[in-house]
Amino acid sequence: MTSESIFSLLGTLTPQDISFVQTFENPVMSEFIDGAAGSVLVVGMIIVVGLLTYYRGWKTLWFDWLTSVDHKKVGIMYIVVAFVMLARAIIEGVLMRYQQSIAVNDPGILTADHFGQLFSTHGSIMIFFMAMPFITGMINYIMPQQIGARDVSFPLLNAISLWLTAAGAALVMISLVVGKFSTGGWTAYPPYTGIEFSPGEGVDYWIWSISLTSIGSTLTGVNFATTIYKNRAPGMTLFRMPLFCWTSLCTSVLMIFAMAPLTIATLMLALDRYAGFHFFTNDLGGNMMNYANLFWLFGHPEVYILILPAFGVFSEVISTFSGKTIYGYKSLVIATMSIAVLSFTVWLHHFFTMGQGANVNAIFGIATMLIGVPTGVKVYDWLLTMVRGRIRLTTAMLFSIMFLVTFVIGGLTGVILANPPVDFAVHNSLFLVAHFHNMVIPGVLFGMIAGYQFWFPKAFGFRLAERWGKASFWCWSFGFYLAFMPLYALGLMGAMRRTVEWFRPEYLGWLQVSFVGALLLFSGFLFLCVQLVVSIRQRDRRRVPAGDPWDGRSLEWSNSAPPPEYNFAVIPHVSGKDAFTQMKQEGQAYASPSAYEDIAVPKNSIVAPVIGIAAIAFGFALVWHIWWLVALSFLAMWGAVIARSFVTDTERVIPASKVRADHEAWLQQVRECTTTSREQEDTNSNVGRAEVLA
Amino acid sequence: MTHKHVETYARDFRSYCIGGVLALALTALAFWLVMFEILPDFERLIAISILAVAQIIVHFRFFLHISWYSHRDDLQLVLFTSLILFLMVGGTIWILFNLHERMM
Amino acid sequence: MKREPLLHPGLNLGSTDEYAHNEAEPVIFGFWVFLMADLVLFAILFATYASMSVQGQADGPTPTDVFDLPSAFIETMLLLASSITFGMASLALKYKADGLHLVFWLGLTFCLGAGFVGMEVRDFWVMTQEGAVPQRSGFLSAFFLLVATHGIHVTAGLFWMIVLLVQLRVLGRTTAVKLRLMRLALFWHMLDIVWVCIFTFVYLFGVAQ
Amino acid sequence: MRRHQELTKILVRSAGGLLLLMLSSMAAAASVGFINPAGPIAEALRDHLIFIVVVMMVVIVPLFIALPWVLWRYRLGTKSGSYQPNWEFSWILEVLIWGLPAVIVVVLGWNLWHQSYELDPYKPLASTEAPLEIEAIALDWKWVFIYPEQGIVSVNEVMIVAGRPVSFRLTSGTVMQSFMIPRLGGQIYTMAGMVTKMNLLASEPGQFRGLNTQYNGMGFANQKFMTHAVSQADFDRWATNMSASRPPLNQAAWAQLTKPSVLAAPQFFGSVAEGFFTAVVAGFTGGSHHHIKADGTDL
Repeated sequence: MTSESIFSLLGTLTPQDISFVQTFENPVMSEFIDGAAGSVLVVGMIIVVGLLTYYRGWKTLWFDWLTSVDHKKVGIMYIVVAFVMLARAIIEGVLMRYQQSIAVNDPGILTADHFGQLFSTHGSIMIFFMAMPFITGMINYIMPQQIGARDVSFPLLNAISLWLTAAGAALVMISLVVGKFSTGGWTAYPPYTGIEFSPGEGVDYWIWSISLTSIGSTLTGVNFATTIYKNRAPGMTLFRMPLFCWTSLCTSVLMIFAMAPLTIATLMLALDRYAGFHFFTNDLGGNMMNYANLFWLFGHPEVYILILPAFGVFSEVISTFSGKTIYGYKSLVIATMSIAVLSFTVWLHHFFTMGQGANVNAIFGIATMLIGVPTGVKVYDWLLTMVRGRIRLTTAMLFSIMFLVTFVIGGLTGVILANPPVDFAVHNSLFLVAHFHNMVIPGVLFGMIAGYQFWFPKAFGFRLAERWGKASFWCWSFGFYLAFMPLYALGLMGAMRRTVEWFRPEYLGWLQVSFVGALLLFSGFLFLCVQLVVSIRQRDRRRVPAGDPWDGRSLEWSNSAPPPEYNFAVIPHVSGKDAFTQMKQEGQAYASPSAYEDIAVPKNSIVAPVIGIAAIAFGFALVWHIWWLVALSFLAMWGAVIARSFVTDTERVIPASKVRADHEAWLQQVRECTTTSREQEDTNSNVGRAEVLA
Repeated sequence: MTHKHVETYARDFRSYCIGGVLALALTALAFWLVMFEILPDFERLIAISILAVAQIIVHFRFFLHISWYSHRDDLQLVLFTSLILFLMVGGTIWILFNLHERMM
Repeated sequence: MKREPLLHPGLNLGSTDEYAHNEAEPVIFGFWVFLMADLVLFAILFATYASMSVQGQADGPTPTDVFDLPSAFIETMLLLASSITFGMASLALKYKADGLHLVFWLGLTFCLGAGFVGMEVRDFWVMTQEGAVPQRSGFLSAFFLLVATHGIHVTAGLFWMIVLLVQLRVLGRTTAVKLRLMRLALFWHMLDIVWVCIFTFVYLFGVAQ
Repeated sequence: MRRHQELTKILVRSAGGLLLLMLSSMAAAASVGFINPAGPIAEALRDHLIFIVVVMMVVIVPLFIALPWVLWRYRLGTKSGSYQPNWEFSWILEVLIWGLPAVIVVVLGWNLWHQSYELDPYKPLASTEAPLEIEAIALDWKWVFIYPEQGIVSVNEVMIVAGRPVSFRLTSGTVMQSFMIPRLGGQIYTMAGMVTKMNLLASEPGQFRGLNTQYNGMGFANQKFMTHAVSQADFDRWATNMSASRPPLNQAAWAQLTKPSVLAAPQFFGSVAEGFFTAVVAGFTGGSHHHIKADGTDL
């Protein structure tokens, strides 16, 4: 066989596409950085494989995690994906800030092409592979427990969604080593991303990784909405649900309706690139303005997909750490729903500058400002929740408070941008970059970190080290202000986003401050890692087996930490808001149930990993035009689904006697636990049994 | 089939028959209007649009059994979807035609 | 007579199979929600087509040039008929204990659906021969994507039907298979609704303008 | 006690740092960008921005005052704050927190509606003088300016008349780009086969940097041009001089320009075929696939 025929088996892939080969052939700084990043990935993988083999972890990994369909494990795996991707994207952010801070009348260390890839992967990862998996994981873990359910409505579908998202993330990671990523930004506007101007594999990587995760998210939305509508415990009416469940519901609805425009837009872009269609091309009747329209038809609701669950987390955290019921529950619910609906009416504000008439711009501008009303209401509801409470400044609470302060600044700049004329002056500038980081870092990331600090003891059975958490908090907060406030100023000074080199000396100081901020943000991330390691090492002292370390208010705190795989030995009956607080006050908490029943839990399944691995192959093969593999992996995916539909033995029954034994043993343990007052919350005397105030 | 089932069967059967007849009639009417150029142009477009909406309602009512008696969740979902579809389709068409007009 | 409470869209099994009837509620609701997401997908394709069919002709063929109304009429009739026969299949699923009725009506539905797909492929072929390929203009790109997406959905429905016919044989009329048939019914009727929009807003509008 | 200190620290540091940054950013930004306007459009944009910020303070300031107070008064272990764990509603507060933002949105919305019409970039500027017509074509990675009345072309430099409105008609010969001269006003996209419009005015003579703000590849950072606002007499002299001394923009020169490249210095052409701009636009809209490719070949 000649080498050519071998390579035709590999489509358009050649040895020169491997990043190390590129580094070797063209040893410049930019390529070294690219090669180093690839090496970190490859070496990291080798170390993980080595450790797994050394500690004989493969079996546990496969049987307890990868094939699991338990919503709690799926949720944790989502968050692991989010953390890994966060690590990469945050480093990319620091690198870009470094480049910009030295590149004033100087080329800096990165080539324009490399810089383009960096902002494209940074944006795509942060939105699709960090924020989305993080919120999905959080909802997965918490929501079913809060509504008193044993699992989501479709556990296997849940695992498949995870694997599709992970497959998308894997494709982005593969692009680090094999070939290049898109330089079209996370929005990938054509015609720049069309085949004429961006030949090669970059945009294809973007298209297929995004498509996979967008399908995964649609399915997730369907799953969550069904769970909340049909799987609530008796007595858990919609208006008794914790706010996190409400925001989860609204997010799911947005996922169901908003992902389709993205799927279609990427499909059309793919047809343009692969088959010569004319959806967004310059000529033959293509219309790139429709891409902007479709992308933001998805993109704006997407912002709320991300931020609403974080709003839910803040509601829970602020209420719990103020030791008080939420103020204006109905008001918050109505505000959440209004935001969800209004988010479908504002997408045009992302392209006020495209040239449409004043009436169109004005109507979308006003709709955008309208969202400010329910959002403002929420901020004040949270403030009023603290009023007449007893506030404890834990890490989760600190993140929530800093969110309130920072978010209103973002809200202010949001209202500024909602005005078409003013938007003309700052659109595409660093002002815009500062604005959306101002919304997404405090709004989404702080929320997710707060949720992580808050629910970690529930998921793993021990508390995180507050000291490191607070260190991390300070880094994130100061880092945020230092990194992004200068960008507001720069935007007003006419500095545009996605610029690899500057020609104005006035910018230099601001860019340097911003770089320092980026370093602080990175240390914030490092401190989170340190916190995790320290806490794991001290886990025996930090255990909270009784499961309620913060005097929690909703049902997830009523079971053990970590919870049994079926969540509730007996499905609770709910008779009001703050269900668990009510139980504790009425002395019903930790009471032995009168009867136990057999519990059926879904069996593990290899279908999800098979689909996930086939999806990676499918995406990779499409990127490199390896048609035989496209066909094969497509058949594998659908084959797995069809084969699965013939399996009848999908459930495992846990006998009532086993449930009784486990549950009674835990109850016994809880009854023996000493209770902890709120003042003692952060000491090792806290074993998860909260003192109940009369 | 028990007596009760006979009754429900008759009703379910009737539902599909009524739906089928209405759908066929509405389709035939729409094609007839266009193929034989009945009505002036603009009125014809309005007429076939109304026929399409009528037929969609027929399908929902008689084939999908969505009606005011449906489970509240299902009906809410259909109505909410209609709202979103209206916003998306209406908005897209409005924006793209406005842009087209201003750029030629 | 009081109405049976409807737990979900589509034909409810009601009193003929209480167990499956109650099992159906969350399962069918989930699928119904998914169908709504699918409808959004079609809506986006329609909106794109609406603008491109007018703005994206690029001096190429116009809708009047390429649409074959009699053929579209036959396709519509086939699909409508298949919806009615699927209704009969649903009735057989609910009321007839023997599998024969069910298999007969499903088989008939399959033939009608296959006929529809066959006609559509033929239409596409004719258009391609006339030079009206999707690469010719934005209008044709949008047309092919919209109509083919519907066609692919119908084809997927046909594959699904085959799988379910095999499952009826291998697994029997279990609750799981029943619920799948009920979901396929929803899918099938929903595609009919999409087709109503296609023949009206693509074919009839295109020719009537 | 430790909690109090921490709390004070958060508030003092964040507020102080924020203020410092905001103030100094305002000060430095005064030199460049639209915050230091050189024409009525940019001035209107800036005033509009300030108006919004001031109005928004009505909802923001109360939060900034109330939040530290609440954190202090209702801290764990305090004796002063009354603890009412079940307090969850008050009609007065409810009306306030819905009403106030609603009123603000009405005020801002009213303003937005009028400003959108007033500052529509397509709207010709009121002036006694007829606007100077300029046709701009975005290429990779340069800007081509055609002066149809004068029949001349400048690349990566644009000459306008101070005090006289300029009416730009814009298109792209390549990917989507966005045209902006920050100190004169807003921006507008340029797209192949389409024409967008923008009306600007420089009040005084001066030099203003212009740029593409929409990422379009390797040369994006370098795609800048200088705007020279000069007197009518200087402009006329310049135009006459150009048409006399510079080569014409012919097919070969155009082919050279459409190749993706970064220009070291501005270029000028003394003449151009009438309707050239329209021809470039039409090259993309027709169905004959007759447009000029990047390599200069005519397909």
